[in-house]
Amino acid sequence: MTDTPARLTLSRALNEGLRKAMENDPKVLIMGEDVGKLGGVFRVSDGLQKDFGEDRVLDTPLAESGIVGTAIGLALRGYRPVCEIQFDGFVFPAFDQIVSQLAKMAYRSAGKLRLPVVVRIPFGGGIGAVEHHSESPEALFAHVAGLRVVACGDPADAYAMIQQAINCDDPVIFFEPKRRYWDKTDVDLAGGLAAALPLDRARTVVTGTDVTVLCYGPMVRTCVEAAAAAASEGRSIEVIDLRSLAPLDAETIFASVRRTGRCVVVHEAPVTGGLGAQVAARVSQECFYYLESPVLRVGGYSTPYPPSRIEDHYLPDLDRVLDAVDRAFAY
Amino acid sequence: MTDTPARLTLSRALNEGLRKAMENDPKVLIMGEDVGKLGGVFRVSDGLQKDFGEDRVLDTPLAESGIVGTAIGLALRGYRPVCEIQFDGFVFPAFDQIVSQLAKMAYRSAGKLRLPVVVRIPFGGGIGAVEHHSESPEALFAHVAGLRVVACGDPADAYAMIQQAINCDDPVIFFEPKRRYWDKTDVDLAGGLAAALPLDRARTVVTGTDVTVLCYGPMVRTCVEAAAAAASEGRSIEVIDLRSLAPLDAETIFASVRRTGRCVVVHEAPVTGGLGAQVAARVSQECFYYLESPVLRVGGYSTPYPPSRIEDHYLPDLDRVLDAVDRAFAY
Amino acid sequence: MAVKAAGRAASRSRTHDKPTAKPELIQLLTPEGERTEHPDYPLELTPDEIKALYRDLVLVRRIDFEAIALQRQGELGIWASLLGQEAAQVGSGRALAPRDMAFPTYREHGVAWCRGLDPAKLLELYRGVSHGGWDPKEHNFHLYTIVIGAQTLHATGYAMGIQRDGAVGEDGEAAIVYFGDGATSQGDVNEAFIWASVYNAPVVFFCQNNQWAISEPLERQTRIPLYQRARGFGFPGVRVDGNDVFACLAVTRQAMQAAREGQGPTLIEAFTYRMGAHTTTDDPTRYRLSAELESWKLKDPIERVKQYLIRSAMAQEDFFAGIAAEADEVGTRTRKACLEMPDPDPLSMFDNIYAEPSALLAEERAQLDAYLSSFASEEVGR
Amino acid sequence: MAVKAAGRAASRSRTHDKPTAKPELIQLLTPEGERTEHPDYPLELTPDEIKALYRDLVLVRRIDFEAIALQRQGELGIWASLLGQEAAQVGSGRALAPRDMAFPTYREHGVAWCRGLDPAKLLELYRGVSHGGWDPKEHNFHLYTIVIGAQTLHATGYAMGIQRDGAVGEDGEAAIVYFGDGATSQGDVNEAFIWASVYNAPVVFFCQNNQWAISEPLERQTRIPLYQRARGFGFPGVRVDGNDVFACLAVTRQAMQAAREGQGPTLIEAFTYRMGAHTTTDDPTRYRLSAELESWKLKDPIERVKQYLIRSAMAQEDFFAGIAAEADEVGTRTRKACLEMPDPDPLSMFDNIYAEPSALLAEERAQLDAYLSSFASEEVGR
Ligand SMILES: Cc1ncc(C[n+]2csc(CCOP(=O)(O)OP(=O)(O)O)c2C)c(N)n1
Ligand SMILES: Cc1ncc(C[n+]2csc(CCOP(=O)(O)OP(=O)(O)O)c2C)c(N)n1
Ligand SMILES: [Mg+2]
Ligand SMILES: [Mg+2]
Repeated sequence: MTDTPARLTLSRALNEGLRKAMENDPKVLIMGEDVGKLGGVFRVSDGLQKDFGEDRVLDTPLAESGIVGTAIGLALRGYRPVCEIQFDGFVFPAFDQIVSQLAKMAYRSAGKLRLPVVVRIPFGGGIGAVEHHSESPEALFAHVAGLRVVACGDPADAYAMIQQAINCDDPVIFFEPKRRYWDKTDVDLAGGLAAALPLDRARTVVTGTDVTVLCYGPMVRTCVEAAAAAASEGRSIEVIDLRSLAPLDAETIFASVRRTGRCVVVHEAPVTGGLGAQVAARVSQECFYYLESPVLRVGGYSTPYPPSRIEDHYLPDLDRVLDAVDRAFAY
Repeated sequence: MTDTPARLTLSRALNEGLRKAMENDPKVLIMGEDVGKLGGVFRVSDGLQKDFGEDRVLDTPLAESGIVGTAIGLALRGYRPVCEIQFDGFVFPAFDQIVSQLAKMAYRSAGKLRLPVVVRIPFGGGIGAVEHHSESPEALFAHVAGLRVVACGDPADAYAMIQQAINCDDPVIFFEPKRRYWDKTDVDLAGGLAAALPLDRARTVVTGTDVTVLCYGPMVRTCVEAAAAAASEGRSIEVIDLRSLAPLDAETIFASVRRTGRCVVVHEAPVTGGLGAQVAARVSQECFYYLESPVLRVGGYSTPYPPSRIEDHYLPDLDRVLDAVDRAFAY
Repeated sequence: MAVKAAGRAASRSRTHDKPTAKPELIQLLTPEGERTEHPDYPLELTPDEIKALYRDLVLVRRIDFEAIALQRQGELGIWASLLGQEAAQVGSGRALAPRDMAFPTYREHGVAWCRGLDPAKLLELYRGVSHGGWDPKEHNFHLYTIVIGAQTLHATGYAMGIQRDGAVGEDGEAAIVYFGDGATSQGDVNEAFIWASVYNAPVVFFCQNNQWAISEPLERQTRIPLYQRARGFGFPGVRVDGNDVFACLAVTRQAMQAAREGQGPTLIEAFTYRMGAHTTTDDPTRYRLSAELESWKLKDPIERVKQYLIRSAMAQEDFFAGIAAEADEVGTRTRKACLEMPDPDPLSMFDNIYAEPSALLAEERAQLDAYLSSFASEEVGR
Repeated sequence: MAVKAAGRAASRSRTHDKPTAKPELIQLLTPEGERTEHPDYPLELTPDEIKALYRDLVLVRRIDFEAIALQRQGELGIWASLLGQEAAQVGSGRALAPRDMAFPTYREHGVAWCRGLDPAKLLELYRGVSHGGWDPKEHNFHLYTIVIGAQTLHATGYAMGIQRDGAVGEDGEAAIVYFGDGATSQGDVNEAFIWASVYNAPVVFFCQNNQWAISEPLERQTRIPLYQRARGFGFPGVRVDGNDVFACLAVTRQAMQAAREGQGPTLIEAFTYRMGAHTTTDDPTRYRLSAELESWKLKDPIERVKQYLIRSAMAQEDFFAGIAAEADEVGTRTRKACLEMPDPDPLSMFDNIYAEPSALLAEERAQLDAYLSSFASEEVGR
């Protein structure tokens, strides 16, 4: 099962990561709606039920609270369940189990219990979908102590991060950039995790000197393209993929902003109360004397996700990122 | 039923406000767990079932999603339900109905449907309670477009705000400062709502010149006391009760900070991803040239709510507010 | 301390029938088109009424067919086909009085038709020009709900409103809520059963068991027939042949009337089959056998009515030809309306979020406006 | 189009018994202390075993009594009394094998006792010095769960783990989960019924129907007896006299054995009564009549065992005196342990949130540390 394709889509990279994790540890389970024969609506678990059986890849009844709640019970029995939430907008029925049980069990038990549960959530818009299929709820989880919240931005990271998340003894909310599922990069399936960047570290994907652009998930590619465009205009943008949304890799973020003196945070979620608020608040405080302009936030508007025919106007794109960069320099 | 006591507890003020609203509009209903004969665990609906009957004050089955979900249906039929969530930590089973249905119905219907539903949530700690009874989840709702999120800080406001919330055609998440339920102030039961401050405006409770302290709910009293203490040391703190957490009364906030040049945001919820992040991010951007020190946030630590015997060390108190003010001046 | 579990084991095995077993399947028209009688469900229909039902069935299938084509051609983002479920939807839909309120999922195109909704309205959501598109009050047909099960609580609450309005009685009102077999696993749906039974609310739970929840067969949701779920909550449950429009009409009518008269909720399980893919983006070949599909084709909901009309000489070729022609017209009209749908104004994104104006939204709206015109001017500039 | 709803109306009224009706209430010991037999639940107990059960009942009531006193004296923040539910908890608790796993609510002090937990451990949560206090693995007794119903899914998932471990069979393992009558309305509990039945998981649902959910009587949660809820999901439900420790033991034992052997879940409704307030902060006089309380006093779970022991001459005064004395000892010991409990170190607030260290928490911890010592030094300063 290890023909190692040089280039993989993000969906396939996750699939290979899950497969590797299941091969390495018989306690790893996959559970969710349509994750079996169908392989998930995005094919992330494609072929895994066939190879690992129905006891390890479970097509569950249709209820998210039940999925996460029983995953907690399985974890208490020594398993490492990976739950798939079919779409971002459908994680809310499981919110109580995630916030009051999954996040708090270790604390409640003073460390006697650990819940190594991963909740995978395809998130974000840009795929022309109907309501509830384009949400970006990451900030809601980042506010909850006890959870680790991460987002992968490209296939190579996805392959390593999903395995790291499964190996992590803490509950991990794992966000996958839906509209990037079919993006391809080289993935080293042979190389182990030893070389991989730790799950809680940010990654500088483009080094620059003039302004720091912080992003994650689907916005990473957008910001990298923005950096390229800006470069051609002689402006040097440093792009950092946060990867870990909670906890934040403050060290990497602050170091960059203190160098560049300017900061723009980009995400699809509404700016109001979004993750960018937490990032901006911390950067504004910790880099107060270094900032030549306020931290600017680029994101969705303070509206529900709009009908798909106008979603391109709602979602931050290369132009809106560059527009924010320009505004940062206008101060 | 209108013997008008000069001074009322916050709990009683809410009770009188609910009573007034029910008298004024037969479509107003109260529903929740133990809201009937018991009058709610905090007695906010005391006596209302006796006076308005079981058809208007409903002791519901024990399920929060059911409470909010059926309230939505009642609103679609023309009623104005006021749902009581017994404690902050128990709103999460209803999170899906609130976020994906209550908040989005007006938008989904392009304004053809309105859901005048109020969800009352006693919130915050400081009462020596067990787990899940001291949460401050307001930021989770403030991030959701379509909801109005408010918090009352004293009996007089509570009396007016609950009526305004019920009269509002938008869904309102109404936070009540649990540990202040027994605080008393004068409440003018005779005076109508015309004179009352609009639901979406902040209130300057202490005018000052040196620093702006933003707070809401249980922290209002704490900050007012801090201002008094600071005054005795010759430092002039302006205290603003935000009241409306979404939308924010930016105008009032910015005007104050531009005058004082310093800003501290205070709430019980964890600072990480809390409402203070959104406030700090906006103030930092909009008042960039006026700020002599970064916006500082005082709040709960990035932990789950701790056991009650040490909650006093978790909760912001007068000293921690003053400590932050001192730090603001240290820049 | 000895325990004897044997007797128990026995009683245990008695405790349930397989979920796909067909006990008490109410049927008034066989797949071959033969009219049968059921003591509890007398139904008298005039030839015109039967022809009207046939027309409904054919037209909704045609509208569905057109929508699938539109999606293939890129005019719709996605479509959830009702193919195979026409009888369940038309039978139940025609059992409703105008004053009754219906709460659909995302697949109730046939019910929408019966409620008098312009089919084009249904396309807006799937084309992505709106999240809803119609005024629920106009036809007493609520907006499509996509979050599985959520609408069951809305319908129950609405029914509690009917009670409070004193609109229960001989000519009272009732609500009906549609959901699928998969939805029965959601907490919300079970909570709706609790509320409805505790308050004896005038609501009918209409479950279209089309055997599949995307790729998951019924066995993943229950180990007994779904209509029996109601037993656990103390209200009647009944299984009807979901491909028999007569039976669906009779059973729904009776349940609605019982609800209107104050007899409380009923769960109706319409036993049917999803003949197409879950949606246009789904690939059923990955998870189900075509043999199953073939066996259900023999139970087609439309063909049996046609056979009945022919046998009983209620209709001749010209009638069928006329309906076919009308179907094409409706299809063409629907397609035309779809192609003519304008994209929404980007700035409309900020509308209708709150009843009262919001300073923040006004500000953001102005920002986007300025941003968009900046490009416009650039264009001009060039 | 005529409809006949009459026959239906009739069938409808047949559809349910009142929730408080007592059909098939399994009882092996009458309130008067007479031993009765039940064909499905043979139970042979030696005098020592019966005395041991009596001891359990008396001791857990005494511990509960002590805790209430401690709360009144301000040593506990709150307490949820099990008064009246001793038989349900001891009977079911003693039916468990050490290898079985129990998932309690916040009221299962009697089950905790049976699992061998030091009573003082239970006080930590209510005193506010911890959120849990014991190691669930040590006694296979999970932490108290306060969010109503949430633990039913945990128990079901745990049971699915038992299946995956191949620990089902003759001497297999099973999970038991406790919850109240009010909890049966939560979506989670009904989803647990679905998962347990679909996967045929080895889990026993033990519902203590103490007639009240704080101020809400059973009628607000259901219109039929709760044990019948299981019918809707296809697994057995049984109602047992929750004040009869013998019956609770026999019924739970059989359900657990059935689960261990792979026969799947059972719902047990222990019909009992909450003799005290919901918690020490509750005031039942606001919502229920003392007459109800009086009638239940006649069904006291402990008195009937005492009467049985006396009649059957299995025990004399000295035995009862001995137990009473031991009870006082346990009470005193528990009180002492409570008073000696130190408050947690404020800095412990930052511990055990994540398995791996967190920079942010380390920073905040240092902040609080510095802040606290700043006062300390001030003190010194003065
Ligand atoms: C809460 C929630 N979870 C998941 C989904 C994704 N989803 C859409 S349809 C569907 C299957 C629904 O099956 P069923 O209830 O049988 O209705 P059907 O589509 O067969 O008509 C799923 C899982 C959703 N829409 N809502
Ligand atoms: C989700 C949730 N909602 C509300 C509460 C508040 N609450 C605590 S106990 C209780 C009543 C529980 O009744 P029941 O299930 O019968 O158990 P009992 O207390 O009678 O043993 C309620 C409403 C809670 N703990 N969790
Ligand atoms: Mg289906
Ligand atoms: Mg109870």
